[in-house]
Amino acid sequence: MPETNKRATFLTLGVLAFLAILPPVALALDRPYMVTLANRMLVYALAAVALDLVMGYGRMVSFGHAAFLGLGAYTVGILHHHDVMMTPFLFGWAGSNEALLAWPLAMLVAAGYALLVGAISLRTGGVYFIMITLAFAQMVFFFFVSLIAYGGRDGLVMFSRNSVAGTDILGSRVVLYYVCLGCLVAVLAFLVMVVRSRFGRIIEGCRQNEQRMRALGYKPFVYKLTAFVLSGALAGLAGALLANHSEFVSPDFLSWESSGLLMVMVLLGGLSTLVGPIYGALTLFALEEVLVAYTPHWQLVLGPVLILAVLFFKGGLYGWMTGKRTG
Amino acid sequence: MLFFIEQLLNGFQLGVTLLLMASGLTLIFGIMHLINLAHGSLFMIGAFVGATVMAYTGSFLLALAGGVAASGLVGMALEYTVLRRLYYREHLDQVLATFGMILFFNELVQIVWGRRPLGVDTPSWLSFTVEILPGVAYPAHRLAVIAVGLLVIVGLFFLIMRTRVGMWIRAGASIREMIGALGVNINLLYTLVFGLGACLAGLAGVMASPLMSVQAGMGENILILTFVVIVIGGIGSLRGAVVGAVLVGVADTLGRVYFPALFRLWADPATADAAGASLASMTIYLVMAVVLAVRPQGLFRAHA
Amino acid sequence: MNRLTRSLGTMAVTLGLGVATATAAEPVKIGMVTTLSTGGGYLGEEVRDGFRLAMQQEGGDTLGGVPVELIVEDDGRNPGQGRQIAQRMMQSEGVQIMTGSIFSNVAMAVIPQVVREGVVFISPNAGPSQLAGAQCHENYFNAAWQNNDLHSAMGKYLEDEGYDNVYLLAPNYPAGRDALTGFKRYYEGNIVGETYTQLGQSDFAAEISSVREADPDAVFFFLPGGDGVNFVRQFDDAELTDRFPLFGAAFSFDNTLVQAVGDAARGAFNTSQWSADLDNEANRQFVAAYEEEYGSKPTLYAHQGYDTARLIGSALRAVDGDLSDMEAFREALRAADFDSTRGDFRFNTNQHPIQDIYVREVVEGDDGKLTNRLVAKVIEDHEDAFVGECHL
Amino acid sequence: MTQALLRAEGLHKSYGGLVATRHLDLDLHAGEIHAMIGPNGAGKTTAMGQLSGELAPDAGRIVLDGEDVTRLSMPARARRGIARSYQITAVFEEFTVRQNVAVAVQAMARHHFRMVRPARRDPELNAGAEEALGRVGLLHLADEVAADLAHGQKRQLELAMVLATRPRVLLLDEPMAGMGNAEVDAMTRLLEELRSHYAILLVEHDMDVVFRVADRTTVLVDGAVLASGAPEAIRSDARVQAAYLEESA
Repeated sequence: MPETNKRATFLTLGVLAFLAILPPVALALDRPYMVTLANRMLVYALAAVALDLVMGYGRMVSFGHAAFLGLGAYTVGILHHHDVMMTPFLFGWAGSNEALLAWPLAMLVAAGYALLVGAISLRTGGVYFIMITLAFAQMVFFFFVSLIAYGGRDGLVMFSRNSVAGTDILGSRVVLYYVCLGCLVAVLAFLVMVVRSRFGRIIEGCRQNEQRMRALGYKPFVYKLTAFVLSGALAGLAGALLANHSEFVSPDFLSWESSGLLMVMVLLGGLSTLVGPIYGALTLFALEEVLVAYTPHWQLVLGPVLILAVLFFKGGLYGWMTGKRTG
Repeated sequence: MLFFIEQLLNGFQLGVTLLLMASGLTLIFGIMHLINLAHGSLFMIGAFVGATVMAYTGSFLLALAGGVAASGLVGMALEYTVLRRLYYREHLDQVLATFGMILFFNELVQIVWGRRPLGVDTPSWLSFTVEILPGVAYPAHRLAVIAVGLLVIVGLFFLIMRTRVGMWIRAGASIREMIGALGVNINLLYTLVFGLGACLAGLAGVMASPLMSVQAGMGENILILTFVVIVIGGIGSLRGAVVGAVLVGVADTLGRVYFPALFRLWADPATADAAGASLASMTIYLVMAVVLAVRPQGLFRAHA
Repeated sequence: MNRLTRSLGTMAVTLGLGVATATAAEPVKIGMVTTLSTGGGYLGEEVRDGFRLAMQQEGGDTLGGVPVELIVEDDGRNPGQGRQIAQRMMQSEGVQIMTGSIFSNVAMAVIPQVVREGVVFISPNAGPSQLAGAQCHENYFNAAWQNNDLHSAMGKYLEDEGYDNVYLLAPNYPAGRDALTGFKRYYEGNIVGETYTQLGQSDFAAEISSVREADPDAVFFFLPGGDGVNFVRQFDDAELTDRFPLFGAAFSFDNTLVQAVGDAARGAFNTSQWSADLDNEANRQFVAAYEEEYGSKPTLYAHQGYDTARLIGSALRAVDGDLSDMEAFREALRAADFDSTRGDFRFNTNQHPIQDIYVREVVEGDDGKLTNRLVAKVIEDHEDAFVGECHL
Repeated sequence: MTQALLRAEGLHKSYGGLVATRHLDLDLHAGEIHAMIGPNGAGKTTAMGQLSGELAPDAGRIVLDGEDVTRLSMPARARRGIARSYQITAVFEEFTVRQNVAVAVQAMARHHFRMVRPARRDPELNAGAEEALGRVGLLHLADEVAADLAHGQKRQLELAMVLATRPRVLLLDEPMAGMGNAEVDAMTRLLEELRSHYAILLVEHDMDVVFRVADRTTVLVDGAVLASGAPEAIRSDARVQAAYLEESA
């Protein structure tokens, strides 16, 4: 179990402080695009942190987490669409553009789907789990491609961001940024508590020796499913934020590449660290920005970096900086 | 009815391509316990090299040889440099490392061959149709794909079930130490098995190339379908791969034809076709879900 | 062009508005969000090459005598990616003029957002119906056609030629649906089958079987990018080309596709607003210059890129490279004061072209390669079907 | 004697053609140590697995304190008081010794979905863990990571985990495998202490230990009971000697 030490605390607060002062600095330097870019990064970091709960602590290697992200985003997008078009959505309800309603719904939808996928895929393990989560994510991908009414393959353009309690404060890039940062901090704090709690200990126990847990009287399926659903719901929240950030929702959000990149963020940052994925997301986005300046073929570099990281850099960035190795 | 038979053949032809992919992937998993996402990249490399050889020589047979050899060599090089270090690692590590390979190869082929898809001509000596049943003319090339695929699979079964190498392979799957004690070089054996799987992927790539755009990222679509095939069939089982591939190929093709027709009973063509086509792409996943709900480990056990 | 006058003008504007329009002294930035990868990548490349040719003919980095900087990025035929790039161009580079859109799905995600932010967008290819009609915008111009146009013309041609049973095939995305709607505008015969494929699809076995089953007089298809190559080849493999002649808009038989498809395309008729052998002065010099620069015959995409650049150049010249008054710039664009390579060209009230549409045939050229030859004019001064819905 | 706490009737389990347990009858009383011995492959571990619920028998039934538990899963049986240890050490290697036992305590303490309060400072879990560690004599190593323990210590830790679930029946699969003499001695003494509180089924290869602690001994050969009774009687049983001689021959 991760024991907090001074360096870890410093690294956690450090990255959060960096993210907190980023918008004023970027605007002072006349680099508004930095805020947009960092905001995207925040959203993906949130999803990656959620993924770390199942992948890092429970060793449930979900290759389909982008599906939760996409479901969250589509929930917000579709409710917005009906609200703007003033067309009935369900039972005469004409959707909503209210964040306080749409975001929890986004989490609920993602959680519901996670329950379904988890119930099937958690009956197996290991490599089956990887392929099944991937396949089901692909199924949701095709589901949204088929929804011509909501843009199909081309995605759904939003005409504005969500309102919050009737106000349009999210219209400001900076406000949206801090809302996303707030969500990230809250989720991070919550998950840190979760992994240290009784529930978290069960999840870790299941990872280390599921058979032993059963002999002690636990039903691993129930706890793993709960963790999976929790993680899915939080990824759904990230999706709701992503929809607001992009003002656009597309099946690409739930493509298999997107799922893969979330896994990469977790690994690069540090598996089973929760803070690590934030570093991972930061690194990946920064790497892309820097490399793209030199070559459009930046993934030619990313690929080998990834292979080397897997082979020789097991603890990820965070593990390396804290001097701790995990897994 | 004739229309149905023709579509059934189309389904078999997709199934055979999937089978060539799935047999290699499932062999590698069954023996080395490696999940290899880069298998799709090997498919792509086969297709690209095949298309290039074809463009320079005009010979489809040379293209086949070139594509298969290139995939095999790249596969063995990957095995030797990276993958053999991952056999005893977690699946998570294997997934991420081979995901890195996908990113690398997709960019590499774009640099080497450009960003436009290459077109491959059907070899002229296969550009005719065969009247398989009165009234059903079917392109010879597609029949050839089915025939070659079936031949290769039969050969593979023979290799594994009837030969000495096959015995080592089967033994290697269960007891690594013992096979080492028999004086067989296990590292070499693994490299060769991986090379064999890579060659099958390359073969699938070259044979499918006249039927699809040869472009970066072409391997991943087929890879995910292949995953569905082996999840349905049972990971590590060749027999399962055969059943799964036929099931997925036929379900996908028939779904693509009949779902839109079904939907047209209620909706306009554009909506019906989109909903139908996408439901068709969803069908195979639904089939997978049903199979897993009944048999969580797939239809067949490994090495059955 | 008098450099001094321009500097004086710039100074006057700067002083007068009190806004430091530093951009006026720097080159005008033009953002080109286009499709360079995927099967449709050659469309973007040819649009870009045509656009660059216009710049080179002025000596390199100017259009209409005004220094410009062209920033080209690949949207990968992906709406989300296109949006991100457009956002970066606007926020990071301060781009005020954008162009490049090839595929309508990307256009629908990019253009409404961009024009809302006050950027002028001139589409060199994509012309989705919504943007010509209800969602038209003063900042959006189309220098090519509205999506339906060329298909409508083919519908008229098949109607005139007396084909009574036609099978329709198009991908399921905005331009694909526009295409079939467009075809039906003037066509009144039987439609014996209508199939929507997935964009980027490569194996058409199932569709081809359906065509055979339906037994039409003619097949009208719209499969842009790489899709069309595969379709025509597989159609030919199935030995159906002689039984069911293929018709399409120019996109289905542009020179690049025709080379790739080979003999299967020989003799196919297609509709276009332009052809390399169209006889006017602007076109003759364009075709010659393009062949000289790139070593191949231009396609209609290159012509569209070239005309787009010349249109922007004419407007930049009119406002002297000063974009502080966007209304003046828009007014100059509306005037369309340039010699189009397609001959007569003017903007309708929805800022889409009014132009002639021709039918072409795929024949063997002087160099032995397949190419398109002008056959006849199908519609004169064609206006798109959506202009009435536009509030402009 | 009183009624058996755990009773197995006609347990039958086969894999393909291979019969692992052959209509096996077995009973276990509170306050006794019942040793199960037999040559390798006799079906001892398979019998254990069926009693604990890991393996489903093809036929037969298992009764715990009057309740038929044959169809219950392993977790359900564990919660009714059947605890088992494994022949191959199965502790949570990444947890500390204290955490290992705390997980076991928690299994019976419930509140599994408590997600906020840190488990590390949970007095209920820690008190229970320390008590169990005290009984097996591992308290001084409570903060070590389990992976760092010596083999014998891990076996002690496993026993502590088993005890921490407050079971009624202990199924111990070779708890002394791989231990040194001194450790075997300590474990043996511990078993004798535990005898009065539990019903213990002990699979053990070390005959000296068996004859020292067992109240009753059952000999399995080829999945069936060859002989059952007091250790002395078993020792002198000709069939048993024959079976063991056969193995060593």
